[in-house]
Amino acid sequence: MEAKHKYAFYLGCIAPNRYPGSEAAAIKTSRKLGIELVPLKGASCCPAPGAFGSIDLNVWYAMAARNLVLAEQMKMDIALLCNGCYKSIWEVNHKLKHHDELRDGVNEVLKTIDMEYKGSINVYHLAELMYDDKIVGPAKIRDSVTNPLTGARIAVHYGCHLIKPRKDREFEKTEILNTENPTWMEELVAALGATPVEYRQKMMCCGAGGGVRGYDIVHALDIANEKLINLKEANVDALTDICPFCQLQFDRGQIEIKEKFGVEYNLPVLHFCELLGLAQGMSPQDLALDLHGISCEPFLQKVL
Amino acid sequence: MAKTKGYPEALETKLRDRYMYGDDSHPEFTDSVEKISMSIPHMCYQCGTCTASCPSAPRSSYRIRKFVRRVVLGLENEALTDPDLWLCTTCYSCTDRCPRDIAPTDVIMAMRNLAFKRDIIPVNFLKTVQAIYTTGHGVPNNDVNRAARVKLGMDADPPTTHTYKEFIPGIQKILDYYKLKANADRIVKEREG
Amino acid sequence: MAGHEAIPKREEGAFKPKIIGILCNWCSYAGADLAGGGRIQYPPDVRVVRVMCTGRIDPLFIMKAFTDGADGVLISGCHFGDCHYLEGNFKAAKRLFLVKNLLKNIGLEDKRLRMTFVSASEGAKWGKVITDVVKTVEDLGPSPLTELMK
Amino acid sequence: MKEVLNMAERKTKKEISSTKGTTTAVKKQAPAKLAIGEQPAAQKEARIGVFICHCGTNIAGSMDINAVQEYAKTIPNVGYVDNYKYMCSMPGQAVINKAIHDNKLTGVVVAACSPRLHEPTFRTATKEGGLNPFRFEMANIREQNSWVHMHDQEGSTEKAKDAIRIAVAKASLLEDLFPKSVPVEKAAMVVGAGIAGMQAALDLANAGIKTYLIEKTPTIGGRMSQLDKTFPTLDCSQCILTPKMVDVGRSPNIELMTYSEVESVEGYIGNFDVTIRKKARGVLTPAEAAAKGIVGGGCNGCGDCETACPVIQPNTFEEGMKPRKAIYIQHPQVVPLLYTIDKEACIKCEICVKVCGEKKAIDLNQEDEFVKVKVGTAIMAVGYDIFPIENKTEWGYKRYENVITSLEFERLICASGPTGGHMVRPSDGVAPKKVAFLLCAGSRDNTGIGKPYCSRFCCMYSLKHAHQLIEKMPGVQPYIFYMDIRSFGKMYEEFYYRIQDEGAKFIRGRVSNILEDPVSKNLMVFADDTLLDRPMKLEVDLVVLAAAVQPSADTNRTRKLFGVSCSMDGWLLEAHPKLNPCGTTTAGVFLAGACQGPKDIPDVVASAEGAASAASIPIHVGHVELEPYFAQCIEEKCAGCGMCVNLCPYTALALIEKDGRKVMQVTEAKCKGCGTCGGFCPGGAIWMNHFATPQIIAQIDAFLLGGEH
Repeated sequence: MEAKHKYAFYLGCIAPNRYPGSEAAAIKTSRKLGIELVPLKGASCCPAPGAFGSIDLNVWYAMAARNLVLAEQMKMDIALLCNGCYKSIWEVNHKLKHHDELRDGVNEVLKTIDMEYKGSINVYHLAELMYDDKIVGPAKIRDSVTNPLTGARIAVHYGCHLIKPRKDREFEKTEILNTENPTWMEELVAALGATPVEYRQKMMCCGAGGGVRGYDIVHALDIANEKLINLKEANVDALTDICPFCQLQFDRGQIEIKEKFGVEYNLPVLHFCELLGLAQGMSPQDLALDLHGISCEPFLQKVL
Repeated sequence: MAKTKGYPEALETKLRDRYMYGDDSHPEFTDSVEKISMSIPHMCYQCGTCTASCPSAPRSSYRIRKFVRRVVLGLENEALTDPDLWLCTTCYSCTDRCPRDIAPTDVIMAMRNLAFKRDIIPVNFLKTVQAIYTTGHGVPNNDVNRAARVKLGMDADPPTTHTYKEFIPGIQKILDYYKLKANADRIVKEREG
Repeated sequence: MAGHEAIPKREEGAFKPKIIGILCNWCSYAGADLAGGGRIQYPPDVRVVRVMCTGRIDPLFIMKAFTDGADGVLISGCHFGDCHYLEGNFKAAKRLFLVKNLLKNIGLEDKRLRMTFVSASEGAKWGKVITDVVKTVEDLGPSPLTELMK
Repeated sequence: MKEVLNMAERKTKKEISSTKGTTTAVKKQAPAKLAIGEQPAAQKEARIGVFICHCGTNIAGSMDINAVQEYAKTIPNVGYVDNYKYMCSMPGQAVINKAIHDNKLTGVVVAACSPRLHEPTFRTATKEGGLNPFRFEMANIREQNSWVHMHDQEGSTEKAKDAIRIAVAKASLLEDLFPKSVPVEKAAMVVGAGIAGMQAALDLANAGIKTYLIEKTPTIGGRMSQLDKTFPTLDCSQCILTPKMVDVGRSPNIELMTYSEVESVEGYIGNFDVTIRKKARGVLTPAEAAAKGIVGGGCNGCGDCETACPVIQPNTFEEGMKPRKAIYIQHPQVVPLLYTIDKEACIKCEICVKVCGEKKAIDLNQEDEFVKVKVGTAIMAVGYDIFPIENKTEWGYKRYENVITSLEFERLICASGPTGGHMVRPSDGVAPKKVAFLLCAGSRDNTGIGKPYCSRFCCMYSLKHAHQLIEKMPGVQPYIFYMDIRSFGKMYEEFYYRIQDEGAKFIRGRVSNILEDPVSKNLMVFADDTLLDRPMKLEVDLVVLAAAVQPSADTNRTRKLFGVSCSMDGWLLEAHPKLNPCGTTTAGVFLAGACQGPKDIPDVVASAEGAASAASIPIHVGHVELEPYFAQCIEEKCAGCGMCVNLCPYTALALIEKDGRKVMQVTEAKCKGCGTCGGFCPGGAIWMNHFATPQIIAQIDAFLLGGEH
């Protein structure tokens, strides 16, 4: 089918450079659902909100604005697949639209590279587009499923920066504004034929953000470990996320946790786009699941 | 400022003057934090909702409530030199729940910005800057990944600054505008020689 | 804190707008009193005439003020549905549309005439309204009519 | 003859106000004098006395009084100027009195605080000086000047000069007015029959005043009847309330209308015409039955119908924790003891009609009826509701079974409640061992979701709840999560001491969120013990939310009927927060109890008695003086177009035939003086007493054309 909706596809760093499967999945699955993702050429790191926000917010604004301008030049709204990128790209876009002073400051800098931020586009997370029945919606996803993930117990990690802080977020679907006990991702998981599973402290952070993973790895891992304990208790077959950085923390993190704390979980961690890919019949090879730190095999056996 | 007692060093530390003095407080610190954070920490009534929401608090001495308190009182040194400042994972749970509608997370970020102005910053943050300066990416591509991308039928490098390197000078211009790379290099050198 | 810090002084010889405020007794005049109780600071350029209800305001009053050389006119009453006399403010608002058109026709910026709704409990809002009205008129400069009258 | 004369006088005044007239005259730079020659005698030698008040340093502190005084002397028509430290003091008023006599003043201007505060004071002073009290005008140089321009001496001084000039211009044109005295209906109305309304009604009744008590639910008693015990005395709420309820039911002076609502209000102080909707309860009182010729019939509360009724509903009085039938009474002590049919729930099976038998008390087809009553004064006592605390999602109310509100706790611990007073938790009916109380749940919340204010009685009832647990169930551990304990009332701090001594644990920290254990349904409470400076994760069996309170659902509709304003958070607005807490801006309408803001029972009763006494004064005096701000028709200018007639919200205007043509006529008693007609009349034929067009035009001219140039 031909695409009804076109977006400039902002990749960020970790998806293309660590989990290319999720990038491939995002593009293929979206097309099946009537979304065309056009490459945003020359995009850079969003930049990492934790690192750059901590050093100098002005740099953060300017760097994110540059990525926004690239999309403005394409006259296309941005779609992305990472919570961290969402914080940078969406939030800076939002701030610059509402604070003239900030915008002028940023354009001052952009002038030096012949760019100007106009505030002419919007930014969306793929997950929110997937849930919005005006664009895709669970029903349409269910119809696109050729290989239902029947019997698989899947828990959701929402992450932080897509939905928090609630007070300055704006979503078509108000369900997404529920930051204490959201269930919209579970609806999407159910649409794939899998069984969504609740677990303690579902909304807790993965621990990687704010530069903590780099600053104090064991501290960051201890947070992830607490979540893994709760996930194990709920005995799930896989954890799904909508943020490659969270995915890195849980996937590669399990290896580091094994080294540092001597505990093992072997819990497969997949980006929702990867799950969607499987459900739409993509093979593990199409998704480069072999790049994952934790083998997805036991889970794959369940669902393939 | 705390008075020194002129004791031998060991005693001087043990019996250190722990009073808070009026001149420990710097109102301009409160102001600059409010300006950078675009939030209102001076409205804090110390209910502790933030700390109770914080994933870092139960596993460290990091207390966001105390940091906000330091902003209220303008205790600049105490706030900026405390290594806990860097333990916030920016999960925004505190911001979501604060009954006074303060954004404690953004308050922390503002304090980190001010700390950096005093060269107080963990090197890992600066390494990201250096990576982006050269590649445009905080987490750049590598050969294993390139191979995998090719296997997936994609280009070895994504259509970002990795493929379109002509955009990198622009990025460097922006970073240089704020002297970020220079400062990063200098500080990293000082720390690691 | 907002509203309580001192208002920056105008530099010598700067344009001092002449603005007249016609307030209803029950909501806006009470709100203005409340601003006083709360020591909300705002610019001193508005002179107040009190009427029982904005419904009392005859378009003639407004036109008279402008022909007398007012740089701005502020009409302030109760929020809709809160009028002490049920709907006087609503009727006043309807008249104001006509007056605004009239002003446009005689080549006077209709922004010089403003109607606001400030309740008896909105002292802080009153401070904001006045500050904003004064700023608007300052930006517009002296009323063109004052020249004509000379 | 005289009438004709001052009509002529008005005519000239009207001409004065014509733009041309003024602008030419203005060259003389004295708006008040501009009509020399054609001006009526009264105004010709207007001599106005100006009296400037220092109000201590409140005014004098921010402006140059002497400069203002010197300027005032130069204002046209000013015959005398003086200033005094406190103009409102007796010596201050004496100054005015003396000056009027010595200088043959025709009018008085006092530049001081707001007329809304001291106009009555100075009108009296003017009167004592021998002038008509309405020849007084006030210049507000405090609330709207010295207090709001504290750092701008020059600005405030200039503004004060203008304010006085404007006031003098009006004072010069003021004329004698005579308040209209109207009789006051010897009856009062109280809306809402909670403890506030009941107390107010009883006081009025005992003062010999016929009182209509209107209650929208089927029984009186309100929130207080839902409570188990009351702090700090711990007496049983029902035990102290029911006697009052019975008194209300018995009082010959109280006409009780339950299951009724105010439909419309017309008129003014002394003469309110109120229409009340008596909602069809589907059940006849003995009186109603008798009226229908049913001998010995009507509901006697036997309850046979309830037993027979097949429809089951949640009992709202029990916060839905107990079932009731479609035909019901809320609890055994209801007053009046009269069953009511829930129209939504009833399936019209008519079983109740059969079991009721000869009493013929049930009429399933009964319809709402409307009753008109006339009262002199009215009291609003419409009470409060609980804030929908599920909106604060972090505490999981309605998501977690064992998170309840304090009101639900009251019912659960109450011997007459759904569990017969056995404190058990909803999920499994087991008695809790550890209970967490969350204070400021939705109060002191600036997020826009909760309420910014303190709900004032949560601290104390939560202490009481802790006590009740400890007393009833030895071994239970209450944890009280607080930010501040506000125990400011009589014997309250002592009560706090007692509960702490009894073993309640106080944790100074606000609960950030609650998680439920999916299996045990126990609750993980997360908070920061700010005093210990450690985050805590406490597992409890039950959580009680001291939910914020908000104005009751019906408040906004009712207040608009009575023309009462509300503050930004919706609570009804008093005339003055300190000096007139029971009054409102509508003369003759008063506030009692929590509808004005959160109040505990002692405060509610005190305010109710205050309101009752305030409401009884006009009734006992027998008449009230209405400010004479009526509209009048200048007949020779009236074209009889009748535009004004429809504009008047009070139907005070009418067209009448006079000497062969139509002219408008005002019914003064109906006119409230808003001036909407005067603001509209195309012919300028309507004269608004005290706010006449020439007077207002003079004020405008005085500001813009008078003064220093």
